[in-house]
Amino acid sequence: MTTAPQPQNPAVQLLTPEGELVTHESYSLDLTHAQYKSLYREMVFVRRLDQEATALQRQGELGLWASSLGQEAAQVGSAFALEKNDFAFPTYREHGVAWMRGVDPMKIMEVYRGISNGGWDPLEHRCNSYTIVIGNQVLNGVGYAMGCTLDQSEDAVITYFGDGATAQGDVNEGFVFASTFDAPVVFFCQNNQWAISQPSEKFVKTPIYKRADGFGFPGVLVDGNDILAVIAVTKAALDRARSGAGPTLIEAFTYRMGAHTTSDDPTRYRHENDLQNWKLRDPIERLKVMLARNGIADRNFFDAIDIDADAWAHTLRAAVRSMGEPAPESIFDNVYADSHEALDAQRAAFLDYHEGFADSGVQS
Amino acid sequence: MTTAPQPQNPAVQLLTPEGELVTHESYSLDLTHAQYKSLYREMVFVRRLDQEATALQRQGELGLWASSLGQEAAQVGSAFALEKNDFAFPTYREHGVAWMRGVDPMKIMEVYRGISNGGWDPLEHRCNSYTIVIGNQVLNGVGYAMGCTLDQSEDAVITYFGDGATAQGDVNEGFVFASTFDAPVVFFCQNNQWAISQPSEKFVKTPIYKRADGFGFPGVLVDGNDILAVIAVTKAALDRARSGAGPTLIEAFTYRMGAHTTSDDPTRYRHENDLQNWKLRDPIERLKVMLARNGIADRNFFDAIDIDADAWAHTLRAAVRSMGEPAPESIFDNVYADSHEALDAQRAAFLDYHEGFADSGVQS
Amino acid sequence: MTNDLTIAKALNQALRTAMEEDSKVLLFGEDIGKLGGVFRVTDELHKDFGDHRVLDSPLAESGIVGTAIGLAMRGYRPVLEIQFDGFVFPAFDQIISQLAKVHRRTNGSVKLPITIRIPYGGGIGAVEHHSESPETFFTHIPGLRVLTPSDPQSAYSCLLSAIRSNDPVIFFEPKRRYWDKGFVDRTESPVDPWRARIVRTGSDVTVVAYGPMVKTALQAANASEYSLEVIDLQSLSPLDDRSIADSVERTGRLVIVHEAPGNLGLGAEIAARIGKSCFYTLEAPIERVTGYDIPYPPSKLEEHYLPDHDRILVAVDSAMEA
Amino acid sequence: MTNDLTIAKALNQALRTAMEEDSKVLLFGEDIGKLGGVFRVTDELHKDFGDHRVLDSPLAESGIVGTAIGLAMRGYRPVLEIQFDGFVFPAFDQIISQLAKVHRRTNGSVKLPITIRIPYGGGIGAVEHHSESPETFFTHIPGLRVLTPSDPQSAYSCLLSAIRSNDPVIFFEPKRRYWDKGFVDRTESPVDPWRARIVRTGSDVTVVAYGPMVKTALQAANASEYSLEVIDLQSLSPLDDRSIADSVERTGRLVIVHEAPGNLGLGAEIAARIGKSCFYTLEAPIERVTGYDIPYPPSKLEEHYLPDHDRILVAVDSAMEA
Ligand SMILES: Cc1ncc(C[n+]2csc(CCOP(=O)(O)OP(=O)(O)O)c2C)c(N)n1
Ligand SMILES: Cc1ncc(C[n+]2csc(CCOP(=O)(O)OP(=O)(O)O)c2C)c(N)n1
Ligand SMILES: [Mg+2]
Ligand SMILES: [Mg+2]
Repeated sequence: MTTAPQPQNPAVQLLTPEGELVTHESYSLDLTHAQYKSLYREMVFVRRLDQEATALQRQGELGLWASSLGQEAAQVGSAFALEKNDFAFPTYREHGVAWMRGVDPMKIMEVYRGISNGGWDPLEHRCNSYTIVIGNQVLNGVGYAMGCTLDQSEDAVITYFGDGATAQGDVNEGFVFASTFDAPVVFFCQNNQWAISQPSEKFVKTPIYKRADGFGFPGVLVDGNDILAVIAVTKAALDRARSGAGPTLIEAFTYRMGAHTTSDDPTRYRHENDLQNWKLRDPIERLKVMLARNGIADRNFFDAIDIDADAWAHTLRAAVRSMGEPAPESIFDNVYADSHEALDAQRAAFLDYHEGFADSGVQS
Repeated sequence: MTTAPQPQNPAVQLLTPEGELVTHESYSLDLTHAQYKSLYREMVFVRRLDQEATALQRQGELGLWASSLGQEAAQVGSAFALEKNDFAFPTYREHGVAWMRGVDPMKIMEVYRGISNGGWDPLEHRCNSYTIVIGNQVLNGVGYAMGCTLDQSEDAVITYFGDGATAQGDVNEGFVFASTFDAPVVFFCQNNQWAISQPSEKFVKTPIYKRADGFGFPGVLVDGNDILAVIAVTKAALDRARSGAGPTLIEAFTYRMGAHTTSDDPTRYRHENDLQNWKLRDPIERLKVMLARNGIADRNFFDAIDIDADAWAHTLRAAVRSMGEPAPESIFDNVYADSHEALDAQRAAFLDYHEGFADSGVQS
Repeated sequence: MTNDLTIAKALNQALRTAMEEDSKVLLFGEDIGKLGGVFRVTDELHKDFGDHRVLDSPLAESGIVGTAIGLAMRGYRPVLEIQFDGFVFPAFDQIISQLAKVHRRTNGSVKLPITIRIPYGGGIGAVEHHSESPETFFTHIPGLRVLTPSDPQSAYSCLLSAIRSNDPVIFFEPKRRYWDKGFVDRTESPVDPWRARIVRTGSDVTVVAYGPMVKTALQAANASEYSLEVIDLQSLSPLDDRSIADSVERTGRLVIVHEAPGNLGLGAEIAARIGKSCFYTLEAPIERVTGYDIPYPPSKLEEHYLPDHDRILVAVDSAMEA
Repeated sequence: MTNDLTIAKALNQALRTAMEEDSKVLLFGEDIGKLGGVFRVTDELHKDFGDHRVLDSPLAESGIVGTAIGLAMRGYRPVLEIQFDGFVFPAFDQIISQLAKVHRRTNGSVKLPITIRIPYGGGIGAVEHHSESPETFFTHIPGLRVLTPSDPQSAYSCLLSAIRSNDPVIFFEPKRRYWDKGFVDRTESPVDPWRARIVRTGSDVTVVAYGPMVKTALQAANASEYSLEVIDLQSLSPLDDRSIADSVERTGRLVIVHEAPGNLGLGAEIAARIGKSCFYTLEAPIERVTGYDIPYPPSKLEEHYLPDHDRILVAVDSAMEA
């Protein structure tokens, strides 16, 4: 096992791990104090959401949870850069993105509780359902972006995937289609160093962002734990997309601080040391130091947010615990959009069958 | 429609279209006169094979033919670079490769006549069956190469594909697996400018050989109509592979001078002009001029080869025309390697059924 | 308005009609533009509707289906062409994991009105992977609909219905019948694509076929000494087994015909359903006349693989003699 | 030598045995090395056999199967792990176009002794794509064999046979039974994986099941007022219908159970074959107890989708009352 790898080429950075603001030759970001503060708040809430969900899973309230711990800056920052009408295509781990798109966290909980496979309405939030089959959403996102072009709209798309996913055919086909059609899409790869038990350097022999070049569009490496750099780089890529210049691949270098999911046992494959190194690069801590150092926020502000988050988490927990369950026969709903006699008949037989048990008092 | 595109970056060249030998800073080739002459001969025969097959298809003797016209240098040259124990994974168009691997052309004819789906024994010739599903053979070739590494042998692999194929997931996954395992494989892409009706510049926004970089291995552009450069570049890549340094992507810039296949009608999508331009870059003519200019071969030599090729083609034609047909019940052969009662029963029923018709005198 | 059209032309007309009636309909696939597709089913459409309605795709089937899903999310109705039956498999993952499941996953919010046209079946003397009958793979997937026409009229009506459907439809075109001609009524829809139709009435044996085998079944019916009722399924999913059962209630005998391998071919499902629903009226075991359980053979041998009218007649005789 | 092992451990032992007896056997898949696979079926094997025998693969299933084909051409016997049932589909093209066809295409020159292990089926409360029963897709493909064990003994014997087979084998592991324990005889092979086996004798109704449903069928048999004969298929392809028919000749009644959707599920093929071969002895319509024709539901609802012993009992009653 190795020590935490560093990006080989300098990643775009506007905020150092020590919380210092630095300048970059190509990227800059001008936010109001209110915006800085709100970014901090969003990240704290996203982390709290993650903690709460992890706890709920342990208590048996969720079937599974995929933690976003450590990736808050990459997720909140990239989603912050989106316009309202842009469309996001997340994986199963982008809770920070769903949050920023206004998805009710209860809807995310539904998915991991096993009540729904989708939760929210993707069209309402302009945020696709979580996609579990690695890489699928990349092509779906590119197609949506091609539609934006056909519509001559200024909408753009961001599609997320992990370092492991870069091996999948679909992701690379996504690059080809986007390049061919100059689709307004930003490929946002969170290189969190792990694909379950596989360290990314094992399968990725060259920095991921360099993949873009050979497909005919630019790639950028960004410090994924620096929310300001993430925003700046993503905004620039979205602008480029909107202008008709085509896709950009962003590699956000970050770290999966938790297990792959609550089913995973990372002690089998990684050293505790790695994690410790990365704790020093914590994305939330970094922004907090910057806010404090520059007098943008003080202890009261931070404390108040913690209290808010606690209260909110408390409500969430209670709500999850008392979540209702859909009716059994709802399994037949929405399989088809148009009417479907055969399935209606199956539903009717299903209801009859359960009716029968109810009548006879037999437990089904 | 555009005029014939040129490779944007200078391609490796050792022999100009005008038949002049030139030097290259990184690549050189030292062949005997006998070898030069034999290369010429091979190319002439491969072209004759192609012509003959095209004619046979028109006469209804073959079901289909995919012409290799214009790609002789890329195919013969790259295959010439192989050691006996290396393994080639062709597409459906690499007649020059099959030829160089010692495959009996009658076996190729079997495939396009519809008598067999494979023809020859891949293990005997160390040349895989033609692969029709675009991209599949790239992964198969990479796997074979991984096996060479596991065996600690010095064998290497070459796997062929077209410019169109670079869009397929399998091809890109092949890059990933080869890079991960430092597989001794050469990716040999014949950019013949067309994928059926699609000009390659439409889907390939950046030269193909540049794709390699982002997967962590080198890419080289070679003048695919210059057999000497093709040999030099391929040999270097194979040596590199053998040494354990991993894969190389070679883009051989060439031109599909014929139709996609005999079923295709290129007048629907390309100008006659393009073709004329490329005729000036004919790979065989080029070597011929070199041989003549340098006094390596004279008219007698060229004429003798033409006569040989004519005679050979004549035999081939006759042989194809009198090719036998496999027994109907052979359709059940080799579906499984181990015994399979259920299929044996189907074969028996099939034979009974036809027996029945034979008895009753009914034509089946 | 009626016309004497080939199946290929009827399909072309259906595409044109669909594109005229809904500007969101667009065509996407390999070589469908200038070339008009390898079977010319999209002939002239690129010229008439332009680059924004008829898009040549890169050579990647997962990419075609995967991006079409995104296009549909954006409000388009993509009609895709897969060049040959054997080339749909790279897209299988997008079809089963996304295309078939998105509407259910999103509780009905996202509709994917995508039609995937696939020329299928053998009999044209082609090389490997160009003669497959992969309908089982799609018929078994909940969330998809599967249609296949057998003549120009059903081609026209079925394709229009497929495109108008709000569900994803896998549309299998019987490629060896592309050049068969017939009348097409385009003013109304005389054919309900979702129902099996009796294309010849008879009283002794019900013969169920679909796609390219309908013509073969009709040939058998013409040649048989018995009175055969021939049913053209049209829709493979949902399967209109009630129409089959109605017929079998009358004839008492059933022969099912398809090109795909028998093992878990569509005939299995039909036999299972009718075996149950007509248990008390069936007078003979249900016969299946299908491809063998082998990879599609090289073309010189394909006639030995493909069901022909002789094999149907033998099955009919078995059913009558049982 | 017998042992009380879980199915997961029996599989692990079979892998170890196969690797010990043939140095060409190697394991390839996602997270199968240090992690030992997400279900720990390859636990300890990386440690004991090293990097050259147990290879972690990049995250790409087409790549896994596609490169395994090349490895097999080079003389290896790859045993692949697909992490979950729902993730085999990216590899579908390599499986159907190459894996299943190469031996036939090369006239027997190239053998592909590849085993693809796939944990399958529901009942473990998982998220989407982790509970699929995709056996139809593979059983319909000529050139493949398909095995699925139901208990530790059949797990051990079937997996060893799969690896020793010279044909490609799709090996479905009933994931929700991974932790069931039982005796395993490893000195000889007391089970012939290619034959269906009667796991409980009975005289009233034959119940056919496989994989995870065998246990459910046995539960039903214990609870039923009738005498049920329970058959465990083990091999889905080839299908040992003769053993089923023998049983049905005695019982006159058949109930088939599987998790996959009913429409073109394996039950269709079994019903079609037995409906024909036992036409004159069947005393009741053949019943199928299967998943519904819907995408696998979210886990909180999966109990309503999965066949349970009550549903089997109801089907048995129908068969008895017919
Ligand atoms: C096609 C497919 N194969 C396998 C899996 C199982 N799986 C789920 S997540 C994962 C690792 C993904 O790694 P990465 O892309 O880096 O994303 P991360 O989990 O780190 O966010 C794997 C192998 C899957 N979901 N889909
Ligand atoms: C998966 C798949 N899709 C489609 C086809 C149909 N097809 C055969 S050749 C071809 C074009 C291939 O172009 P390219 O890769 O450039 O090779 P070339 O024919 O020029 O040698 C297409 C689309 C196929 N064989 N396989
Ligand atoms: Mg990762
Ligand atoms: Mg080409």
